[in-house]
Amino acid sequence: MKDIRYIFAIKEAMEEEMDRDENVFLIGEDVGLAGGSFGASKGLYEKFGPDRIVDTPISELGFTSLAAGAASCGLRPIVEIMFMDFVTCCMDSIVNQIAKMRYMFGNQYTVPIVIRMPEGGGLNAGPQHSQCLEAWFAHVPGLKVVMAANPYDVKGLLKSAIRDENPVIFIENKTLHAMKGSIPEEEYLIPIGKADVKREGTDVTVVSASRLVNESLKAADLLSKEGISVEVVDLRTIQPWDRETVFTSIAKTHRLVVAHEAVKQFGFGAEIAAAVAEEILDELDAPIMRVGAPFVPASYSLEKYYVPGAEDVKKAVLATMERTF
Amino acid sequence: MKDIRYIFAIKEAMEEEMDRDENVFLIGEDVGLAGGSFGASKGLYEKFGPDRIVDTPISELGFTSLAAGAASCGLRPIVEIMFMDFVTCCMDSIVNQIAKMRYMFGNQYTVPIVIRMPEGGGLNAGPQHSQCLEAWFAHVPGLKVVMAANPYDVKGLLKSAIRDENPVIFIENKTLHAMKGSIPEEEYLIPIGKADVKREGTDVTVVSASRLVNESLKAADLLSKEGISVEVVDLRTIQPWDRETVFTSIAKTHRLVVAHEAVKQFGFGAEIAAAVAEEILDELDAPIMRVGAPFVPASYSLEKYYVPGAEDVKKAVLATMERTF
Amino acid sequence: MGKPSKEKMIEMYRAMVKIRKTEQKLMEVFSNGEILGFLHVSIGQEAAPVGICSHLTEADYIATTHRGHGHAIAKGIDLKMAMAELFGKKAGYCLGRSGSMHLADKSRGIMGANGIVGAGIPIATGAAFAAKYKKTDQVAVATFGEGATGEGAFHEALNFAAIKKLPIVYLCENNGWAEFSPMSIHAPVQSVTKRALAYDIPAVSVANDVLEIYEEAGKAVERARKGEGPTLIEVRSERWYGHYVGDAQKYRGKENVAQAMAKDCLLNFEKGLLESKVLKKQDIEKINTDLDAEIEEAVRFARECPYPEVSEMMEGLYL
Amino acid sequence: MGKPSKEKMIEMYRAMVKIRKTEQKLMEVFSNGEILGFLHVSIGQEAAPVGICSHLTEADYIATTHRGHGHAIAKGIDLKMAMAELFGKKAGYCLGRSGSMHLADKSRGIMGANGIVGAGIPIATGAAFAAKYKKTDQVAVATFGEGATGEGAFHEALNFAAIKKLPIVYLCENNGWAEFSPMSIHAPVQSVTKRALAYDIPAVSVANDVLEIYEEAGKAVERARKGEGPTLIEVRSERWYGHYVGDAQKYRGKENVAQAMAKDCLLNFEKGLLESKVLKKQDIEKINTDLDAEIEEAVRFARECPYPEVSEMMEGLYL
Ligand SMILES: Cc1ncc(C[n+]2csc(CCOP(=O)(O)OP(=O)(O)O)c2C)c(N)n1
Ligand SMILES: Cc1ncc(C[n+]2csc(CCOP(=O)(O)OP(=O)(O)O)c2C)c(N)n1
Ligand SMILES: [Mg+2]
Ligand SMILES: [Mg+2]
Repeated sequence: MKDIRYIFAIKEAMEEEMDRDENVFLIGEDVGLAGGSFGASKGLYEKFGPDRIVDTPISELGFTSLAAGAASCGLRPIVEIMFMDFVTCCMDSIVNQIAKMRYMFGNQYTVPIVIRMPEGGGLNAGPQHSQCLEAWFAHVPGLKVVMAANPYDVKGLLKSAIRDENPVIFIENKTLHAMKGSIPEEEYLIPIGKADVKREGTDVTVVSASRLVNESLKAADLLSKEGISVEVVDLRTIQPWDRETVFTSIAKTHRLVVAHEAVKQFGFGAEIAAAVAEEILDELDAPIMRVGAPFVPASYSLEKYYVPGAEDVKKAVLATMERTF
Repeated sequence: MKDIRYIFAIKEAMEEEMDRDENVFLIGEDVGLAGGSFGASKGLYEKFGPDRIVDTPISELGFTSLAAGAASCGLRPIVEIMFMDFVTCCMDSIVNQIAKMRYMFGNQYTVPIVIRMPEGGGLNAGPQHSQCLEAWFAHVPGLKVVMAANPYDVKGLLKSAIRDENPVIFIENKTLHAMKGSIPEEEYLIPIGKADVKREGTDVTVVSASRLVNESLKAADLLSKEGISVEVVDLRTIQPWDRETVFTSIAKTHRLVVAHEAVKQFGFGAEIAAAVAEEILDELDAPIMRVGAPFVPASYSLEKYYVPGAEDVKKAVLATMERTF
Repeated sequence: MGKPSKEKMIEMYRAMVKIRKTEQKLMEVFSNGEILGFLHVSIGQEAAPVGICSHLTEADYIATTHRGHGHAIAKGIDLKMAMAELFGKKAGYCLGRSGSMHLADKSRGIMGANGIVGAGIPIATGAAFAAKYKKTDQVAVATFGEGATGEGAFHEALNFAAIKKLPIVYLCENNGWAEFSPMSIHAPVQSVTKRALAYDIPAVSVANDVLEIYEEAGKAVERARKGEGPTLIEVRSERWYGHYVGDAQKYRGKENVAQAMAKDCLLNFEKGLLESKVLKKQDIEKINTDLDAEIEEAVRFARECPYPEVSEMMEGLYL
Repeated sequence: MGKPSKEKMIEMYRAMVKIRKTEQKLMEVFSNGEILGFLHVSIGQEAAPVGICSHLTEADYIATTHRGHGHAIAKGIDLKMAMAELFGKKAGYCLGRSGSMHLADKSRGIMGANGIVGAGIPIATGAAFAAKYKKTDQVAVATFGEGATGEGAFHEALNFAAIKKLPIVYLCENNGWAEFSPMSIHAPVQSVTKRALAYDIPAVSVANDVLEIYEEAGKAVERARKGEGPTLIEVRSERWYGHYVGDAQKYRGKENVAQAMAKDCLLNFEKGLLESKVLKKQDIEKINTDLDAEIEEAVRFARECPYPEVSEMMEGLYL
């Protein structure tokens, strides 16, 4: 085992996959010479050169669709969108092209492409640099949507995403980039589509992803002192999400909180809650509480009050404990 | 009263508002000389001329952001996006600019802009011309999202949208364009943010919007013959949606189906279901069933099996009647 | 490069007739309601796809548009499978899922028509990127109309291709109309070649003449293969019919249509071939009747094939 | 148009010093942690905003970028309220919600900095559209860097403005760098003026010299006011510091930075003013100390103001 930061785990995943398969390449703004705006590709340009670590003009639509074309001709692009907010510049590419190319062309083409992007707050970067938009992609048939909560997960999931034959929206979180964690020296993969029970518990299930997993774990610690046993399920993949693990957990705890950093309304928590209310409602002993950001744009100077955290999860869990029906 | 088609009701709404306020103008591809791809602006170019009925190059991002700039300088643009699928070309404009301009600039600017777009199937136009993406916009703070189910509603809602000081995503439905309905001769407005109980009933509440409202009404007819009394609530506005009307109805029927044409997973039905499961779960006597399109791109030759309809609503209602818990 | 060989010219003529006749047939069956959705024909514009595809191998790539039957045929698409797709049948290229706006044939480098204006341009650019990456000598072609040059996708793709000197030819068929509006609504310039100046991409404008197009396309494809980078070719094409079948072109003067039809690239080519004795009247008749038979056979096949099962609609989303 | 009057020149000098000194102060307080988020300074580039804004009235519009303090100051933004915004305080222009990347002052036509590269270009074009629509004689200015010209937004906006002959000036400050990469990564052309050829928009490239910029901007603004349409001006600006404060510019040679600093538009202007006796040493000192005081006062104000209440975060989303 070794200690490694999240951002470096991303780099390792890309590097190993590029070593393994010469068709894998990285493309994006300042990913090359500069090593990436957040440093995810530091050193890769020196190792793989400009043909495989491709700096682009500022043109998210252009280079994402270019990657789509390259993918359908046998390459395996990793696209870096600098901030998730900028993905608004290439939604046609992702939604009308990449997501549909395989199905729409009668399975002739496969489009093995990973589109990486960091979401969320943490930099006080304000309304146009802090959004969490994973729910959009989860609503689009053809895309897989992956979110990693720690260095171990990000490496194993990213390697799987690069090997996946389908397009994967791979969502990082800016506050996690500096997070340290322990990973094996040897190669490992984490399967896409499988949730991970990050902490076992018996009273309430908290379903979450990305940074909020860690916040939920903190909340679980706090709550354990109050005698409440929280099970924390990390979805890891939002689309397709792992119903079995989630439902099994709820069948045990009979209480559910869903927590994410995105705006609460119409976030991915809604789908989890709705699926539960549709398929296993009778398992519930209390209302399903959701945690998410308030319904306003991300704030610059009040960011720490805007972004949901452990306290919010704790409150939601307590609410499910109180409000039995 | 007079009989009028949905598409013509749209035209009347625009015309009346343009008569009333010289700052209102229409902009989009082929809205002028050609009268709009679906004919919504037929005759308006002749009446108002090229300064107020503005044909654009094929450049959704360019003209939508242009409208944003014009709106913040005192005009009131109506933007036509020819098919909702093409809104993927201007998401930055809508999400990072228009939705946030007011809040982000400390309430200095108001951005009274209506962005009209028809969604859904009905033309067998295939995967890139049939999508329903309203859930995306409902997830973005700062936008209102309106969907109209018939000629009466579309006129009254569109007029309100044009007068609204906030940006409104105004979603039409292609199959409704030819629908006939009765509207008053005199002017009327329908408030944004208010749901409409389209049919009263006591056994099950069906919450819906746009075309699926009409399908739900058909289903209610069918079900009444089987002795099941369905209340059909037309949301009319998806964001902000009318919790009061929805919750009141559920408090009466204790059963809920949510129906939309969009892909079921992560659609707006998820939010309604989740809010109910969060706030009034104890009112429910049965699981919440959702109706939506299957999780694949829209089909060309199997469109009629892809797009949800009255039969699907009926099945969902029956499921809530069977599965009491 | 120069003029094509006699055999090549006959092949080209055959391809142009095939496009013309196929689309005439499509208009017919569309009116029957046998084809659904939108149908955009390219009758009058056959010269451009044939002019360019005559220089391409099956390994080369082409990304086309909503008005893409011509390119697909010129690039060698199987007519039966294409027809089946248009009829929405399971035997179609896209399993009947997508129809006219999405014809694609991976085995022949046909990367797909596209329902989104301009969207194919960066995708084809990606194919060129892949060819360069893999150091093959493949070339990619992006086709599009003059209207598409208003989209940011056009700009972003050409910028990138020029910077990287990618092996691609940008083929703009400027038919003067984008849907229901003339070019003056869409661009402040008269010729699309002006757009290329922003990227230092060499550009040329040619008439709706298959031999002229063949010549310029030859140079452009050669430049691309040699690694000298992209070229933009504007073909001054002529759209005879409406934007889609069913569009009565009320916005367009009768003379404008008549002028377009007068510049019949197929008839002109045929005349030239007769004059230069490359073909005789009988050869032409034979080609025409053979094609009629082939097209009839494709329609028969498409008609008789089954629709996909509803259960099949749910298959194949992910690999 | 020609040279500005003596008074105008003094005003321009004052504005340039104000931008320089304000941003120097910002760098300082940013290092203290008093300003959060990203801070992009334009030190070395003061000539362009001052050169153009000298021709604008409060009624004219300007949309700026992430590197937009200079334009806001040149357009007359209130320094206290701007500083309060940068400090994230309730008294700021955006109620402390948005910070440096979103400075806006409606009362002075400052339509907002923008965190999305290129996004301000069509928005400013919309302001020009509104001016034309309302038949006022207002002019709009869009500022952006050379990197932004890679975005489709640039292309779509210029295309539209050219077609409609909108009253707008496109001011590109080409500082040679977009984030951490040189222009060769971003464009196949050396000068942004080439981009304008695609739209038949007149374009000119000027050095980082406020008087030269003043002259060309004057012509462009006049053209716009007269209804003759858009102009593109490329200023060959120089970025002294990193992309944002904290960027050590490791990717950039020391000589490149030294060269940039040598082309100090402020110092050069100052020298010229001294030589031509428009200003004396004492005048300059006075201007500098006055501005120091004004800036200190703004910082003091910003420091002392309260943050917004958390409850206020939920207010004002809709009107
Ligand atoms: C992004 C997008 N915007 C608008 C449309 C609707 N549309 C389909 S074809 C077309 C006109 C295209 O004109 P041009 O590029 O000249 O091609 P042509 O039809 O003349 O072959 C338009 C506007 C679309 N399909 N996609
Ligand atoms: C759509 C989008 N893509 C990328 C970025 C990240 N980004 C911020 S500034 C910048 C470089 C801009 O370069 P240029 O336009 O030359 O302006 P300069 O910073 O030199 O003033 C980039 C890539 C962004 N903010 N928005
Ligand atoms: Mg055209
Ligand atoms: Mg720059």
